[in-house]
Amino acid sequence: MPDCTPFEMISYTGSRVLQDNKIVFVGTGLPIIAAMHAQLTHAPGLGLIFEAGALSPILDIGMPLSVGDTRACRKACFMKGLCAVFELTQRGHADYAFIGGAQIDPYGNVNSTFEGDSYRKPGTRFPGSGGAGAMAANCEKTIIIMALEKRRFVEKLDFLTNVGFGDGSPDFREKAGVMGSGPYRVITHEALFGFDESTKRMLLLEVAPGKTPEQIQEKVCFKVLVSPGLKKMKEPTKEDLRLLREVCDPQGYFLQRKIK
Amino acid sequence: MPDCTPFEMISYTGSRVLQDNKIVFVGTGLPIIAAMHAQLTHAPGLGLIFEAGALSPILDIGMPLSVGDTRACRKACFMKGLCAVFELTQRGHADYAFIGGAQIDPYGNVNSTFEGDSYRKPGTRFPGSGGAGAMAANCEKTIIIMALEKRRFVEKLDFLTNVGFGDGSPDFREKAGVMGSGPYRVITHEALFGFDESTKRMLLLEVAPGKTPEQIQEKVCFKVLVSPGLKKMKEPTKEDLRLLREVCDPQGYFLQRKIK
Amino acid sequence: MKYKTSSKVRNVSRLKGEEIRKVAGQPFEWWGPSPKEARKITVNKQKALVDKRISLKDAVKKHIKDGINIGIGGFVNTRVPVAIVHEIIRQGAKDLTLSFQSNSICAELLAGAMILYPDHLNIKRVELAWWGYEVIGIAPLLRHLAANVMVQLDDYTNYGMSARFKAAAMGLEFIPVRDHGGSDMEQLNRGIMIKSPFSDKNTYLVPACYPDVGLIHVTAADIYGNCRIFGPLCTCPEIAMAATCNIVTAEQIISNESIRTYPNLTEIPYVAVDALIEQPFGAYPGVSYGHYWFDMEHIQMFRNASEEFRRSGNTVPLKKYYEEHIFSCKTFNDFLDKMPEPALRKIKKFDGGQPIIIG
Amino acid sequence: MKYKTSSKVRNVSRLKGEEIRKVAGQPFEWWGPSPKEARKITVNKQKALVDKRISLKDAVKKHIKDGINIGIGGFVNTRVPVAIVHEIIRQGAKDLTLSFQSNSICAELLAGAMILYPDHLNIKRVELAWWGYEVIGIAPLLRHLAANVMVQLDDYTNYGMSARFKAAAMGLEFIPVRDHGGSDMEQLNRGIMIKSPFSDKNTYLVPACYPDVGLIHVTAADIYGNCRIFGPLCTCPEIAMAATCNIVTAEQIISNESIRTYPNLTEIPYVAVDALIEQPFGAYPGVSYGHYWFDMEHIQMFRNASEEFRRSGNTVPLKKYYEEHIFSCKTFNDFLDKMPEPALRKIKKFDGGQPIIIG
Repeated sequence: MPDCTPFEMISYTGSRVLQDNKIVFVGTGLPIIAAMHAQLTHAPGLGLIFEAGALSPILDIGMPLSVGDTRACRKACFMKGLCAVFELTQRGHADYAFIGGAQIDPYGNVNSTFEGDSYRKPGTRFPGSGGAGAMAANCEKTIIIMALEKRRFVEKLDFLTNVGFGDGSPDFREKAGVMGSGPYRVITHEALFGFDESTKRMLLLEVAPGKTPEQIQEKVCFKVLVSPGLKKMKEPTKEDLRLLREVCDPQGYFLQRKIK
Repeated sequence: MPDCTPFEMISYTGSRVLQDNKIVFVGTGLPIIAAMHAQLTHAPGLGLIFEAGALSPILDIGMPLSVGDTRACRKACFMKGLCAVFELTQRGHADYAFIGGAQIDPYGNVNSTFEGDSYRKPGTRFPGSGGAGAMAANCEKTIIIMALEKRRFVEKLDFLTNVGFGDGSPDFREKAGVMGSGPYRVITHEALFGFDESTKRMLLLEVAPGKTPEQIQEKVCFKVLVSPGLKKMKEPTKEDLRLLREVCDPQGYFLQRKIK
Repeated sequence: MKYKTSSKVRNVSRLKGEEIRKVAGQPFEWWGPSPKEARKITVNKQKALVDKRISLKDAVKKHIKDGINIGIGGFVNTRVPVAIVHEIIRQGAKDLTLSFQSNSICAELLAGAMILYPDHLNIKRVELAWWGYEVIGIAPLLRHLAANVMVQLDDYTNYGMSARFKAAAMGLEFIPVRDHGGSDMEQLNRGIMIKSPFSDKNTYLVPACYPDVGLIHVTAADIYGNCRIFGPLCTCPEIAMAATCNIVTAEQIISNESIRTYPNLTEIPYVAVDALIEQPFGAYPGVSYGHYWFDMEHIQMFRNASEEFRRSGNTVPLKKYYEEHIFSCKTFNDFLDKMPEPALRKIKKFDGGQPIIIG
Repeated sequence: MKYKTSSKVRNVSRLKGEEIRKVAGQPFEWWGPSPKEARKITVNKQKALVDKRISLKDAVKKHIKDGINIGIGGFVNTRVPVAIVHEIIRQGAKDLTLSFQSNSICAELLAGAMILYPDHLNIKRVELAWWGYEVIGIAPLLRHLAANVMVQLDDYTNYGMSARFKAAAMGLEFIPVRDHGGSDMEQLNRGIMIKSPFSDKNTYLVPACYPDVGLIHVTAADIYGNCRIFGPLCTCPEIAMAATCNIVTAEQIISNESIRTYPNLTEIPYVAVDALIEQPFGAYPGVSYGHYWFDMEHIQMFRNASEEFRRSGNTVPLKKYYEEHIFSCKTFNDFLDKMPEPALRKIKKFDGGQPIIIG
């Protein structure tokens, strides 16, 4: 395996998760890189939605640095505004949501609002839900990218910003009035998680080469379920890394950042 | 007074009622003619809305024969669809609704759905509400054009399609959830009506030259209130008739029709 | 349910109480896919950019089934999907529900087919705002169907029907509107008056309308179904997003490169389009902005045949219209070939030449 | 009221019950004009086509008052109304409510002005979905305001805020959405969960958001205020129709003849526009599709000064930014004149040259 950075591993794994001929609603950064890589390799028919208003652009003048950026609309098929693309999503046209966040709980709920004890007087205020809340609610499947750290994989969120399976009860999402089927994958550089169908709790599907489920559990506050068919995470080939480094993010805006 | 047809009188009166620098939501036929005449004379700043989607077109290739017709969009300032223009109306941008109908009652409610005893088995089915229901609800003031005939000016409608003052109670429109202030004028070739502020009943404001309130009452099933300041209807000048006949409706599609 | 909240409209008109109760006593029912079903159909579709072109014959064969709700695009005579309606009449379909705001020729053509060939094509119910010909006159066949209780009608305003399609385009169950309240439509149609939880004020909600199949005619489209519409959009973008499947005819096919040069001009995205047919004059005898005006004489000719049937019961002229203009034509182009060339030249000229962007 | 109907979200997170009850105990309140007031203001306006051009200074003097709700157009760095925000900061305003979906530089500029010159400009509350710089980092001044409880925040999703403006643009009190439910936003923001009267299913309603004044930057407009927008529309058309008054800057003024040649391209009609300013680079250092990309270095420079303040309390670099780039400039052009020419050339080039129609 060629050396790859944690964010390269995440992007590559994100790419693997995306099927061809589907539509993915992407946020800035790694989701865009993952989607670009997928388009360049196994999913040439993958369509993108950017929340400022573009459907299925061709990213031929470089990676967008903002979901509202001119590059994100480049040669789109359809371009209106936020209402149009989120309504496409409510109507069932977005197969995948690709979101990040500050904390995640065992049920795939995500916090991106604040850390601390009080909404009114937050310890650390984050940017807020942004598009993620609507994406997690109404794209058909939610993919969450998160650095694998104990402070992020928590038993209970400080604030539930973006809905997953809630408390895990089978009718939680229906009672919430949301349409998508919910969390699908959680991608970290050392582990790929899915969700257990009956308990709706996070389920370890793959670990990075050289890592054990126990090592993953150490970085997670809640009890991690392990899939009976646990696999090794596939690593990017040299060509994959070339695409990520030279085509997707040549400036290294996202791929060259460090995990704390 | 030069000879004028009933529909010329109605169009001219409709034109008189429209103030400059307002916006009128027009239906096919006489409302368009009245608005065109107003633009050509005392109200050059009058804007038009056509329900298929056009705001403030310039009708320089002839009178539209349909509100969705290319002529009705001619050189518009803004053109989307029905939702856009009706929402302009709900939001308060349309000063006048200009509607017709088959029956009207003393409170300015209008029937354009059916005549007879049963909705499910109508004697005569009419086209339906069309745009009129939304216009009467949400344009600020409703102007109604109606041939002055006893079968049309009725005590009770067979069906209340387009809301006026309902049963005349002061909060009827508020309880109905509609936004406009309601019926403003009823225009016939022999009489111009307004509405009494306290009772919300139709009030005779003007009669055609040579006519008396009694003659008007004979053509109306319900008791007509007469304004203390009753006036004579102004008649079109030669120039007004030239505009109506040569510019607005040179083919006589509407102006040359006969009242039964 | 209907009367939990209402305006004060009861007894303002002569509408009979028992008729209201009869309707209101029925539980609410979707007249097409429910919001949940509609979403599921969409979710399960392939989302790829693929060539959607198909013959109109095959498109209708594939998508028009008995019992479906058909959403008719356009408005009165404007960009009405006449070519698709001809093909539906040729192939036949039963127990249809029609949904539209205002329509003339398409609705009357379907009604006439039902009257003449009831075993081949029939309409069960219509959710609508308006059915007529504007300047040309009332719709004789609607009048016949209504008087003879041959279809169930559900009445809204033009905005109400547009808002219902819009609610479906947004993936919702309902949307609030500021009309219908205080009219007898409030008492009869499937909308519901509630108290706003924000102000406690009466607020009318109309249910979303999700057609099974939308019929849309557009100015131009690329082969994937990205559609441009110039002139009034009517409620076409909303109907297309509302329907679980769309058959689209386009005056002309343009390149995907052109679409991608001006993505802001796309009014219906490719994801909504299932079948695409290049069909010049596809709205004829209706109007298509930038291409042609409507052919009033042709519409009058059909309407006269319809009116004669309504007045006298004589089906001969009406039948002649269907035989000559629909059943004896294999395609819509065969029908167009029968139209006198000067008539088509004239309506092209009457368009007025406001430019459209199709490069 | 809040708990008549709800999802099962209670106690999923650590959010404290007393905090929820505190918020839920407050009756619903409009944070700007009510729907009825907003309509009344619109009804009473003159609707004529008049030349709306005015200096930015006069526009702000006329329309920006203490205590109003300001709706900020654009999205993050895209077509953000920076020129208007500079002028508001120069003139000052108190007790503002800000409403937007996602913003970066405009929100931070106003926050910084409040921190440095609280008697001159201050923000009481913000209804929002997101406040940050995306790739450039978090928003230091938001973090400072929040940690020090200097503003009240009301959180929605980007769709939620967009839908709130859309509801207002439609003249409604509320609109149903398919998000917020099942999140803690459901427990805290001013939306309300109801049971759909059509299906009995839980449905979240968000209240309309009617700003007193909308701040919008567009691609082009005619002198009457008919606006074209190319690239992402963001929520600009909805905000403009929602607000009772709009100040619009346009990259360029185009002829009314051009507007009337392609009326389909008008995204905001003249009736919504009260003050119009031709202001090239009016969104700088943000991006305006077809004209320029964003100037990351300039944004970083301002953010660095903000971050230094947040970390150390040192106001010197931040103050220097305001003095040099805002207060010592009489107009936005004075500010632009201070920008290095190569920087502007570079961002023009980075736009990529997707064409816009301004002829």
